[in-house]
Amino acid sequence: MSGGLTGWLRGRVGLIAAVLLLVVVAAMAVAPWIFTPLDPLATDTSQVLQPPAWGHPFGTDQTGRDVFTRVVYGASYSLGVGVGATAAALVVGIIVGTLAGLAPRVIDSVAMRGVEILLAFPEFLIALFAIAVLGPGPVNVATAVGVAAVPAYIRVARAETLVVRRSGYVEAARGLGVHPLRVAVAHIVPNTLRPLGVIATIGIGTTIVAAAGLSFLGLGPQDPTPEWGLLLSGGRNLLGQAWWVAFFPGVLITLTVVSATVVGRRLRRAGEGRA
Amino acid sequence: MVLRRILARVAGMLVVVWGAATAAFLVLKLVPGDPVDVMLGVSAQASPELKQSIRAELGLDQPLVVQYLSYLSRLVRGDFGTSYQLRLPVTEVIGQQLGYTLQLAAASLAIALVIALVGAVLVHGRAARGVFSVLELLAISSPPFWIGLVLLSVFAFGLGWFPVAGADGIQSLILPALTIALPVAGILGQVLRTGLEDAEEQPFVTSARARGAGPARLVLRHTLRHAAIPALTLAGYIVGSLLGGAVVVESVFARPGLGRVALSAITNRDLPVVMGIIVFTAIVFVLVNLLVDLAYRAIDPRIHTPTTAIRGAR
Amino acid sequence: MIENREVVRISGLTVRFGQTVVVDSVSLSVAAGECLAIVGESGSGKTLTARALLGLLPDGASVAVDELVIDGVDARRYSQRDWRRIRGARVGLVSQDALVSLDPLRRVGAEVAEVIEIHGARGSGERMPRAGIVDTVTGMLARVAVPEPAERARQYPHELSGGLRQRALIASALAGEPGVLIADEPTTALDVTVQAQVLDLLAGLRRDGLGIVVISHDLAVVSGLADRVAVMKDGRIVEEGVTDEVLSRPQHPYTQMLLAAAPRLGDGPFADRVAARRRSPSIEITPGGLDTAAGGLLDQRESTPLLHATGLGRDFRRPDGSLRSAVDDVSLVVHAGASIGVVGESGSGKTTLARLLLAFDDPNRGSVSLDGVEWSGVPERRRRSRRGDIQLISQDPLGSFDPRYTVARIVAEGLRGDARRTSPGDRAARIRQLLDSVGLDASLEGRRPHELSGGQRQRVAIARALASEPRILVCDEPVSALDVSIQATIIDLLNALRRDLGVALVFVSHDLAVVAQLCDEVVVMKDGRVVESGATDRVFRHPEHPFTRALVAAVPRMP
Amino acid sequence: MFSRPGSFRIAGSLALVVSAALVLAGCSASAGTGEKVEGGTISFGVDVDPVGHLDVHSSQLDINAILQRPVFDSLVSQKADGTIVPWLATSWQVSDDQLQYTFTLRDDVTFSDGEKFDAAAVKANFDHIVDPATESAQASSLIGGEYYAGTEVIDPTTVRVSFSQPYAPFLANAASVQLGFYSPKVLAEHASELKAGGPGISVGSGPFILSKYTPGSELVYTKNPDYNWAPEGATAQGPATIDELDVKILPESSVRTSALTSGQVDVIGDTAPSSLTQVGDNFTVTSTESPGVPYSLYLNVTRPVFSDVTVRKAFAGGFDLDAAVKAVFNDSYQRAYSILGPTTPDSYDAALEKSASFDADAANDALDAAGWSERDSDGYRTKDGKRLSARWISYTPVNEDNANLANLIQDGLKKIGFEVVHDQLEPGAYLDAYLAGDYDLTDWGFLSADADVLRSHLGTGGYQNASHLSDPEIDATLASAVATTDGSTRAELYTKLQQWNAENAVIVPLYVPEYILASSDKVSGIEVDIHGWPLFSGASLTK
Repeated sequence: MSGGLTGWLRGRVGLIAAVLLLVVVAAMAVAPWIFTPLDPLATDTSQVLQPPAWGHPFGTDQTGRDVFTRVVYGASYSLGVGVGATAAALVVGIIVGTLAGLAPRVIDSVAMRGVEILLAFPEFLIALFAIAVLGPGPVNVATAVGVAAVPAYIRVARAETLVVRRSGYVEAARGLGVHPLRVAVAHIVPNTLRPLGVIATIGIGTTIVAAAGLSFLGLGPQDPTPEWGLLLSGGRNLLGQAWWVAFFPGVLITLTVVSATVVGRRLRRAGEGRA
Repeated sequence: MVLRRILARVAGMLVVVWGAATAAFLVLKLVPGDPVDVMLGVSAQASPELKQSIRAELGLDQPLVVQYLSYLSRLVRGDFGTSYQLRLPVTEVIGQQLGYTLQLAAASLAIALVIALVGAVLVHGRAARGVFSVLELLAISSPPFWIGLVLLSVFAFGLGWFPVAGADGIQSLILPALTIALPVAGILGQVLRTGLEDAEEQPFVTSARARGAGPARLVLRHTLRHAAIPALTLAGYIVGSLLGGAVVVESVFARPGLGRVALSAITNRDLPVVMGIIVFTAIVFVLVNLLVDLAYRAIDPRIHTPTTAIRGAR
Repeated sequence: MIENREVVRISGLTVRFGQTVVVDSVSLSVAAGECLAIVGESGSGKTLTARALLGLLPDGASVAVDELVIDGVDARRYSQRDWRRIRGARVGLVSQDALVSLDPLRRVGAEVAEVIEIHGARGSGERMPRAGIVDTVTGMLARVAVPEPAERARQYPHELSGGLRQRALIASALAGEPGVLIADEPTTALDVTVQAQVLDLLAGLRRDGLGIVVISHDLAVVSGLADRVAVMKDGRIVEEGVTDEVLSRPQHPYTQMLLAAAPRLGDGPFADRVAARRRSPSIEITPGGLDTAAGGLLDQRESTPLLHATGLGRDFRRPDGSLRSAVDDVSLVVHAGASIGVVGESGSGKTTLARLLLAFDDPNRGSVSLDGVEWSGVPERRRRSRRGDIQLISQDPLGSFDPRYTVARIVAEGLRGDARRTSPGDRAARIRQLLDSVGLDASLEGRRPHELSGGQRQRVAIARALASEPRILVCDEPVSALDVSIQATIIDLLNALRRDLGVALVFVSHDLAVVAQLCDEVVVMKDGRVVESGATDRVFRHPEHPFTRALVAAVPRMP
Repeated sequence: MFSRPGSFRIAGSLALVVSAALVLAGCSASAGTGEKVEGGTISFGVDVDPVGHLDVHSSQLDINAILQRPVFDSLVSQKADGTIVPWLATSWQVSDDQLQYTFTLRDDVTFSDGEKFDAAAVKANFDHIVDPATESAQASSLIGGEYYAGTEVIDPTTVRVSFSQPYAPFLANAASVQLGFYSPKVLAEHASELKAGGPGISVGSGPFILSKYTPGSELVYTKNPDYNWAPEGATAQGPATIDELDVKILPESSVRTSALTSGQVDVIGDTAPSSLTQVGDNFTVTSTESPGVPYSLYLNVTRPVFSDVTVRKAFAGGFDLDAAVKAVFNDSYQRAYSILGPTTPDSYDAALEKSASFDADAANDALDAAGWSERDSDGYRTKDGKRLSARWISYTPVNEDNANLANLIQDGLKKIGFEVVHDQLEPGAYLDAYLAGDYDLTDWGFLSADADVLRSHLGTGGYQNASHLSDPEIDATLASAVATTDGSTRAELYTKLQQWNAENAVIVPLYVPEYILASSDKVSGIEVDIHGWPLFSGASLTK
């Protein structure tokens, strides 16, 4: 069922490319100066809207800033939001989900009703509503996309907890007289973590897209912050005369998300193979 | 028994809507800033007395509990309040714009289904499937606004095949619908294909093949129905994508619709509209879930409530 | 046999996956009205051989064949399109589990009708009018003895009982009036009584002139049906001949081993059978020694029973809200060192009873005491320290292992008390000792569960159970997922444990033969109640309850 | 009203203050070569939907003024040469003390709902403007703010408006759409729905009738077939030529431009300078420099950083504004030298042009001299260990062009060691900071057809006095300017003010926004007013 390009993408080469790209993006986020000697905020009125060339591989924008440099520096923001919000959502999700999964049925069903209500809303709308409450801004965008992701993690954490809790090995441990707390620590949590980790890996991509979407709509950081969604939004009115301003940030977002997805799916398959 | 189940179901739906309405109320009470200031558009000339009278008129000077109860009682009567920004009843605001978004959502869904089905059912051969699944991955991973901009600049700005904006007829619907449809089609296609592939592994397919069934019959009479079950679980996600996508796409393509209303309500802190949209979304969700459940039942005769142990076991 | 026309003739069939040969130069033939059984353990290539007769080999398989004649047509150079013309019309397939082999989302009638829709009436290729199809389907279901066929046709597979489902599946395979029927483990998923009925049905079809190829892992099952038997191992037919000949005078060592390993009900003294088992000459088991006079298990001895269940009842709520008693008024006494079999068909409450005994579940009525101390209905924390005394061996050992754990860690979890608190070195030694005692090599310590074979997994599960030095092992179908030869070794192991360690066994199984081999006493359950109990020999030789009688009668016997 | 050119004109802002929309008739925008056609539909793409702000009496949105002009008529109209001509008023008299204006009205005017236009209608409308419940900022200041004393009906065709102090801009302001007239029936029956607007509510006596409104999407106007009361001397008398005017809301500038070039719309407003290159030869582009205060930075003189005039001047000359404006606007907008736009009537001081230029050395020297001579590790200047830093507040959304300009200014000043921290705040947060004076500079442009706009920007306590300037001499000059109707006297007084600012660098003008209207060759006869806003009553399609 997998052949040709998929085989390539699903196979080793694709995986290595994806990991490599993530590593590069992570490096951009941590140490952008390795990639470019320029200042992402430095303007140059003599270099306005220059097409991609040697000195400016991604061209320049309306104030003569180097798009490549801005994309590189943007990685720290986008990846920061992606990883930070996902991690926070994951932690909250695991705690609430696991507790709900282990709690008596009454508490569980009350908690799940609440989560169900939250799940009634598309993640992007929750993020939007969170912005409505918090107001726009870079930190608030991270919070908003994090909040939006939480219900899904709770649900998965709970479902996984229930699966593991009803699994043969938890029953076996119980049958051996292992203390419930030890069962939770030794079996339940570790075994729910793996699927959650996989989902979170893919979730980083989703979060990056959601945060970029909010920025795109003008609800995130403001210019001159080099955030990818904002860079894209800044280029939308220049599509006719300077396609590169919007094009490269868009490509970077897509590639990053594709990579996260490829890696996540790979992890999932690895997990399935073992179970 | 059946009646009791239906009643329980309806009650469950109402609980979700009520919960969403309550959450919306509470959360939006946390919004910083005086709603009256927001409402007046920070006009400097509004005297404190005027603000006070507006506050009284809106019942904002009442205790929270009273406000909540009157909010609920108005909701029950279908009164969602009046938009600060548009100065219209929220129901009217939503009603006016609903059509556009429904059109967009329906078109998106149709396009997504067609692409996904074509991709899952008709695309055969390793190479073709490979290309298709890479495209799906790209579609899933690309931010919708990026897809929209690319489509816009290629097909509207560049080739001039479609209008660049607005909501005039079917022509102006295609690009926005496609923008929302592509990621949805990506996910749906993957799930359908995986579902088909899983179903193909099932023993009943061997039985059917042993009866001499050809590929078309296998898909149409057997595996597609099985693949539809996991695809149905995506319904919530898809509806979410349609609504969330509408926010972005209506902005990119300058289309009217609920997404635009939601965005402008949020940027302008138009709280009654925000609350209205929250409650509306909850209702949509509840209805979609109901439809999905009915669809499950229609597709899968095995569905029944699982046996539950009565007290004594834990 | 009515006629001698050959309906299947195949020679030199070789199937490869890449470089691996999975079916090696297989030749066989079946005449109309004849039944050929292909018998072998998993991986022997028997199923692939059967599928080759339908052109239904999986992707990636390459086939070479010298001769391939199906119901009179030469199918050697057949494309998939050609195959589709004869599948259903000239050759039909019945597979193992009708619950999944019939499309669960379609009505039974639609499944039977499919063949007619594809091939027309009687495989003629003529389109049949709708009403005609309905009639034909009803007639077909009636032919395989489905009661109320018209109503059944409108039901979904899950709404039918296992036996009816299997009949419907057979009907769907026969609707195109093929000359050959391939039956791949047609009764494996069924209870014995139902199995017997289905075997009867197949025998009837054979008498009507159908050529049948039946695939099975179980010699006993096919012994009554097949005219000839072909024994397969590693892709080759190692022995083929008239059924009686093969069973009574097996030539090939593998066939001999299979025959020896297969548990049998009521043939020869227990010890003789065991001694005949060549694979485990070192194990000796002394049967009896316990007074198990007819009348029962209940409090025959003075000493405090190890496990004592009285008047157990456990209810579940049906979807419509009504109550169903999965276990009702069951009493059971297990003395130290005893071995008690619990037999019954699916849904009889065996597993629920096992869970109640293990206190994984609390009864709605009645109580269980362990070693004279209350065991059911007490808070879990009071049970925890005593749990090591009673351990479960389940049908699915893989599911009972944390997938992240190594074998050593899995076994270590079973250690309790002092054994747990010793030095890492001592603990490692103890684990090795435990592995050794279940016949596992110490080199497996570092493996993870999915890297083990089925037999190895069950041994690890037993080692873990032994780690807590239990006094009772509750075994829930511990061998039913295993091949016969492996099955035999596990049974030997359990026997040895009981003998050497004095561990009592409660052995839950649907397989009377296995129980007969292992248990001194037996309890027969039906619909949650005990219908008969007593010494194994007595119950199986002279069953008193009609149900027990039916059960024993249905067990397939080799001639 | 604040005005920020580019893709966004401001929605929801904090303005009151005087502003006059003089209608400068006769600026012909389009001259198609083809033959005129009777009837047909012209579609007009605009950037903002005035949703919720459709009431001419309370709205502060430029876009609403543009979109309601076809529906609402005013007492008078102002011609290009500044003279006021009769419209709904046939004649008027001003009392000697300049406190009373008496208008004689036409008696053949009806509103599109059939109501008659008379003195009572004028009073009802003016009363509505000053009614606190109307929450009017713009119109109530145009009518004179606290100077306005009241309106009385003398007889059905005579009405008198009174003031407590002389208020020179009134006659010109009376020409604005904000002082236009609703049908009295609407004011009586639908007062609470005016802001929502729409057919049957936004009812005036103009050449067009609002017949359909879809918020966020479009406004459709059909011609008023009975219209026969155009302003005196207007080229188009009688009913409009076209049957329908179809306004499309297209927020993105690139989308508007493409909609025009692809033929989806015939005319677009507020065209982005950056997209002009995409508009080909087959289109007519009319740019009109906006009168009023150019887009400027307001330096808060009460704050330590900018209390020193040397620092202010170093700031103003410390970045290359010419290059920045050129980079961002591609020569479409001109750099501003004065605090009044060149097209503001009776006021602009052209002598200031080219007077200021970028001189980094001079700015550096001046800052050294002012004591900001040390540098910190980031390269910024310090004095007594304190960094030379200014907080710039803007309210969101900031349009892209202005954001780019801000980046260039920030980056330019960084090079002379002057840190500018740009905080972009939500309107609410902005208002808090603004009212608290917690900022060193802020920015806006202010569209106004009367130089009296400076009163609020420079006068003590003025609402737009973001610089917190308080100078008795300035206040006195502003007061005499508002009290005189003599053009040359006013020009003299306003020149003095412009020169004073050039010396003191309290307001740093950046560029003169323009309203850019682009239309296809299919249409002709679109006139523009003093703001560059289109008037469609004489427009027609050509073959």
